[in-house]
Amino acid sequence: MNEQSRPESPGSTDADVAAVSERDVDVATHRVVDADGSVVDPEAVPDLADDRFLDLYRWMVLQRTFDERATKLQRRGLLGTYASGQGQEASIIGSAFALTDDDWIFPYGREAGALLMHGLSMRDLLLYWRGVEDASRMEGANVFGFAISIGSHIPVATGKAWGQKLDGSDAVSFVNLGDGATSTGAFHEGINFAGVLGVPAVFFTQNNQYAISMPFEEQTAADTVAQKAIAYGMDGIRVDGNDVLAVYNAVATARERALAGDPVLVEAVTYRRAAHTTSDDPTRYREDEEVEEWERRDPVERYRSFLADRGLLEAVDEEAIREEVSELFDEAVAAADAYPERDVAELFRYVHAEPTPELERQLEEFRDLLDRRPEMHDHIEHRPKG
Amino acid sequence: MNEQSRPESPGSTDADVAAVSERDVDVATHRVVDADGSVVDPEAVPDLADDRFLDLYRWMVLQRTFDERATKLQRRGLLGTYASGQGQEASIIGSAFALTDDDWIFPYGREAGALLMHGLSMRDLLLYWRGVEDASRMEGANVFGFAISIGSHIPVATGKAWGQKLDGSDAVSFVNLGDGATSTGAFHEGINFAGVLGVPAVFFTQNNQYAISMPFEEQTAADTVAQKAIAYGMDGIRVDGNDVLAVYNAVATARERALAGDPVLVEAVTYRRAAHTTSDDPTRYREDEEVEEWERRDPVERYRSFLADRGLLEAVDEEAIREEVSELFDEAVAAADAYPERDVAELFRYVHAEPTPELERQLEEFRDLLDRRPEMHDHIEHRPKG
Amino acid sequence: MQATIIEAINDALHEEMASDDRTVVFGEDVAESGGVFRATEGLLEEFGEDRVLDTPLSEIAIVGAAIGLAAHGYRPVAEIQFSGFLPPAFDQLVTNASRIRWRTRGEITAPMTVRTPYGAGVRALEHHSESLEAAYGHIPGLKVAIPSTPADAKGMLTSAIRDPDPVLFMEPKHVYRSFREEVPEGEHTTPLGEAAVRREGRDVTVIAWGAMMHNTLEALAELPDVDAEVIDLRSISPLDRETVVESVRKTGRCVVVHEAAKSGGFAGELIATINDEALAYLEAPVRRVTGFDTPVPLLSMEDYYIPHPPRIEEAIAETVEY
Amino acid sequence: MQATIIEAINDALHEEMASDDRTVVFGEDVAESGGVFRATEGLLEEFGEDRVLDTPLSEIAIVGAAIGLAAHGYRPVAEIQFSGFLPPAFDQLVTNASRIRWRTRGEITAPMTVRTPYGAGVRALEHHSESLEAAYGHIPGLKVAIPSTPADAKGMLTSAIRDPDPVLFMEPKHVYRSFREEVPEGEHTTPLGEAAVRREGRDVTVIAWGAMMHNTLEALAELPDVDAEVIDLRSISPLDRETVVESVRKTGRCVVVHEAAKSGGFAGELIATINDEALAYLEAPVRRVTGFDTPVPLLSMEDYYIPHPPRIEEAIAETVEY
Ligand SMILES: Cc1ncc(C[n+]2csc(CCOP(=O)(O)OP(=O)(O)O)c2C)c(N)n1
Ligand SMILES: Cc1ncc(C[n+]2csc(CCOP(=O)(O)OP(=O)(O)O)c2C)c(N)n1
Ligand SMILES: [Mg+2]
Ligand SMILES: [Mg+2]
Repeated sequence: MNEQSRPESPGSTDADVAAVSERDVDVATHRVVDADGSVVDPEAVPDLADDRFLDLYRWMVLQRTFDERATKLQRRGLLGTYASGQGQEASIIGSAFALTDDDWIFPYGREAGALLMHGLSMRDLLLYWRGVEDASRMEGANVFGFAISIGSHIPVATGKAWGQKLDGSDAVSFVNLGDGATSTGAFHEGINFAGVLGVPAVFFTQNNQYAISMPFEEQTAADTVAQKAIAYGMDGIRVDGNDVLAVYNAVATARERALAGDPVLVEAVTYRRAAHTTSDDPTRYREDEEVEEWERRDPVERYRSFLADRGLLEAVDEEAIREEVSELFDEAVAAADAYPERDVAELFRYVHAEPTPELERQLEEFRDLLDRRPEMHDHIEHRPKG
Repeated sequence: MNEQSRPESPGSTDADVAAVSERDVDVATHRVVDADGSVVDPEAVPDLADDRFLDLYRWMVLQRTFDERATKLQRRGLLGTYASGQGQEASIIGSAFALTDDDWIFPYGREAGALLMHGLSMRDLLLYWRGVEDASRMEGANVFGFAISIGSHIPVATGKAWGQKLDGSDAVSFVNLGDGATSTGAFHEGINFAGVLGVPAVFFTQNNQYAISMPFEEQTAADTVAQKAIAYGMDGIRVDGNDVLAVYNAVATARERALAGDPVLVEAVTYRRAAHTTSDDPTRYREDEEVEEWERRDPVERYRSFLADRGLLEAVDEEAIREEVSELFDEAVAAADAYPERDVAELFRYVHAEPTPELERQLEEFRDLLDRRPEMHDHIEHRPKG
Repeated sequence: MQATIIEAINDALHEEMASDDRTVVFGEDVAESGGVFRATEGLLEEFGEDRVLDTPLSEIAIVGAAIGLAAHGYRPVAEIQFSGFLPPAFDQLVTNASRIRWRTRGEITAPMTVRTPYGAGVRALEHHSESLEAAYGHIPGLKVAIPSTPADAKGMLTSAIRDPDPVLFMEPKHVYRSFREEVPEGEHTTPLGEAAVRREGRDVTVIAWGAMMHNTLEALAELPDVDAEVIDLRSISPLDRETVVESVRKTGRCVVVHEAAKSGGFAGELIATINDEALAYLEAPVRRVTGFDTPVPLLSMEDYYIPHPPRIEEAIAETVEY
Repeated sequence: MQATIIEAINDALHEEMASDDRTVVFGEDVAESGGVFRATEGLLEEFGEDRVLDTPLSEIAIVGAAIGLAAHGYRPVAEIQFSGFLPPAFDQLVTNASRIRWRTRGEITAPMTVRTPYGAGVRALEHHSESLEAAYGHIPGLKVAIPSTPADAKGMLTSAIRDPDPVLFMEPKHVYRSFREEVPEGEHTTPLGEAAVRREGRDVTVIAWGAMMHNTLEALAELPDVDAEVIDLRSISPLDRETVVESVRKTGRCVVVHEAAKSGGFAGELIATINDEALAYLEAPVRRVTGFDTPVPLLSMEDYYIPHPPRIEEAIAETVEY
């Protein structure tokens, strides 16, 4: 029976076996304001008060200015590695603008402005990038610690959203992630489970076209991130991530659906104009022309055009905003500088609710060593404070 | 600036933000022979010689008989836990029939007939379920060891297919997996990477409606497995998994595309009629009616109708096939029983290519103990052979 | 009441779900079918589908979601069906569960429990028999608890669920049903991080945990002349060094028994602890009786791998006579 | 030639790719950009995109595909960008890589290498500084190698790539560029599983690996009167017990230095080995100088965590004087 078992040549068929593929889906990209600054669809302009339109602008400028200043600070050795959101301001700000303070944000690094909008202090943001654990308390803001391990926060956010659902709360879990994160197992398992549970979660992918040096085209054979929602029986929304009003619409829509029990995967198509982080040299893997191309699609400029169209630009005192942000930044640096020196006990205190005898012993011995051997301090590059 | 930052009420929008979702895709189910046994589409009947049509039938009967006999053997304590493919014969056999001996099969448990067709001996298959490592050599067949850790084989198969591509070989890696496996991170990462690499891999999901007690509807919010292909920019083929000719067509098609550099995700829609394994009691979680409903869709019966239609049924000596298989099974049991007793050295010999001194020491000490303390054998329930 | 380990676990889950409605139980096959070992039997019926859930086949999501749910104020008790399927979720343990309190300086915490049956001896398939407690016990911030008796199974699981931090609760499935003993009814907690002296003695200290506790007691039954002190470690992390050290200082001899592979196994940490604080008291090398440095064999040779009583007996006898 | 560790690694990769065209290098950012630490610089240009590939952000797939590719006859050298991102792939190591030979009785094997930079001290973000060698070293069937010098980095990496079994190659990134030394040109192999005695001595044995090797030598520079024997362990698995035991039998004293957390760290296995075979020779407890039982702090407090020379010095001095 094992012999003569099957056709000698490989199976072949003339049958017309239908397949489903991305060619069958039309993934539209939501847009309100065109790249040239003109409104594509007046109906789609969100119904916001003029002040709010102006706030949006201020936040975008703040994001940009913060990134610039932080990058400079890093170059002067006054900050650790820094990850800029340059080019992604519309995605970062437009999304956060559609949330409420009660929502929980799961950040992964580039969303300074979103976190500040959510209530985090600028000082704490700087402290984070100075490597001070205290900052991850995210004091005063419903923000989880940064997910430095890419994708690892996604299932955690699903759990958080599950809690929100069990509570009957009207808040969502809002997850920031990059295009690279979409290739992780954690993404898949976390989002699939969210879909099954029907929890109020919005998975917001900033597709900035790169994961360090890996272009999106090689990250996956899929054309878009949004279409991945189909794998989870979810809605996928694709939005022009350089169009702040479109991002706002997309996230507002997603948030509402999520609250109704339908989590959503949003893809904001944008571009990381800066280096991956301050330790990266993007000239190794991408062409200047590409960067310039995207500079022409600048989200801040585009939104200025909208404001101009709307007759709101005269209300903007650009100079004043930048000055205000710069002052805030200076104050934040000063506050970070003034942050109390961290005590070594902190390393041991937060491992468990109660330190174990072993942890207490380790601390005691180490304190003793620090006392007895002042030369230890030669090895401790002194940055235990902000 | 942190004050008065965003709208007091959550973002809301009247914009019509388009979403993409499973509602946009029409996932057709390929079918050749209807549930009542009539040919749906004569064009789609594979162009096989009559003998091959009969072979197909024999293999299905073999799969069923093997499962029955193995389950009985297990009940008599002569096999370990056993996982039957009952109800899935069309999926298991139809898929394997479309492969060549040069293709590599990555099995996960239920596909006895496929492995026998691929060249594995029945004795070895029994030895495997008796917990004899030797069986995982899969002697004489291009078969990887069973992936007992669900989903864990998928990225490995991607690597194997990558090798096949680098070699320019005309063989594929054919991966058997269940619907439950589609929720694993390994599935996602392995298939996404396969899509990026463009390797000759076919990911064949037997959606038998359950992962132990978990019905497919709760495994994912997606309606089908096939649509998950869209997430990877791949083709997804959905096929009636109880229609052996349709499965053959689907896999033949997928195999061809895979060889051309487009890996495919296939979903065979079928049903696990037996318990999950011999240790499971399915009455705890599913209704008899459902099982009966699927009995009426029996793949073997359906194929018999096709053969009858085709005038081939008279050539089938049902009795003779069953007897032949039973004889083969008896011989296999006898061969397994006669399998040489395993030596304890085997535990140590295959950890690395060369045993380390530590492993040699452990073996020596243990041998010594076995010699000196015959009562050790009271603790060794003697099954070191087949 | 008289209960087996599995019954005691089931009882603890019932008690905790009844006493604290923040307790949520989930995992593969835990709801409808009551768990492949029936640990969660009856919970769905009693507490409803909001609090008892079957999950997709997604270990990353199970552990990850437990972290988020715990951070939100619930008391998740997640089941990983067999400890061999915990490795896919290793990252969630290392990267999030164990350090969320630390990362956020106590602002966000993860009071969660991950239950998982572990160990060999049940004639299961590949990957169903492993013991990787040493790897998990090395993750700072993650507690790893292993009961060996029904009363402890109930008490320690209750404590794990109430613990303000993540606890990996490894259940010796080989002895799930092998014996019954008296288990306190109603609320019953057993502090985590404390070893139990199962038997006092002066000749030698024998340390074991999980199913090996029973193999050890069996071995000692063959050595009536040996006055052994038997420590059931119960907690891999935090480690109760004091009980270990005190005992070895008294007996001067020690044998450690575990079923995990020898090299890099947890016996190493125990021996290091003894070396630190009781070296001068040692009258013989500490002996290890462990699994081999091999994978756990499939069922036909599984019994070769497990440290059965005669192996333990020999090691104890040799240590005493050293 | 004179080379740093990172240059030596790069050189080994160039050599092996040139000498065996089955060698394939892949991982995140290894091709176009040459690796975040530049370990793979120039490979794409020299060997082309079939053999040098950037992968998606998928650690499971990177390690999993390496297994399949190796099983097919290639010699994959996969990079995990930082060892803190290896835990997502832990399951592939435990479940497949380490036991594919064993499972199939030698029929299918996985001659693959997973390279990953590990350890603290480079002021990186969270999860970029961990040392989990003890967890990986406990997996039967997986070799774990850690070089500490440029010559060894080249020799051991070459051996790892040629090894018929899977090797986890952990690179001490803190000393990637801290010094140059003579590295043999062309083919150069260093056997895996053998420790190196860096310095002979009679007073005390000091065992370290990776970056801690250098902290140890610095510490000893402050102790001119101590005649220390210094062992660079180089291999966590297999463990060269002989070299360790022989040395401790000679010196009677020992200090183990590693930067991973203390509890459950690999020092335990070394102390257990010494206990097994050199207990009677010990004149003092073996001291451990290790990271604390905490996560590795972010950059502002990272230096508190690392076992810096004064801590090592103290331990050595105390052990010698004990
Ligand atoms: C699990 C994991 N693997 C690798 C890395 C190293 N790494 C840091 S950021 C990054 C790329 C992330 O890309 P993406 O998700 O697109 O976010 P982006 O940086 O583009 O905003 C990589 C590979 C990591 N942090 N985590
Ligand atoms: C990673 C992993 N998790 C859990 C299990 C336990 N388990 C064994 S089979 C199974 C269900 C598998 O379902 P599916 O993939 O649909 O295959 P089927 O058994 O239905 O053929 C589960 C949960 C496992 N083997 N591996
Ligand atoms: Mg990106
Ligand atoms: Mg199934």
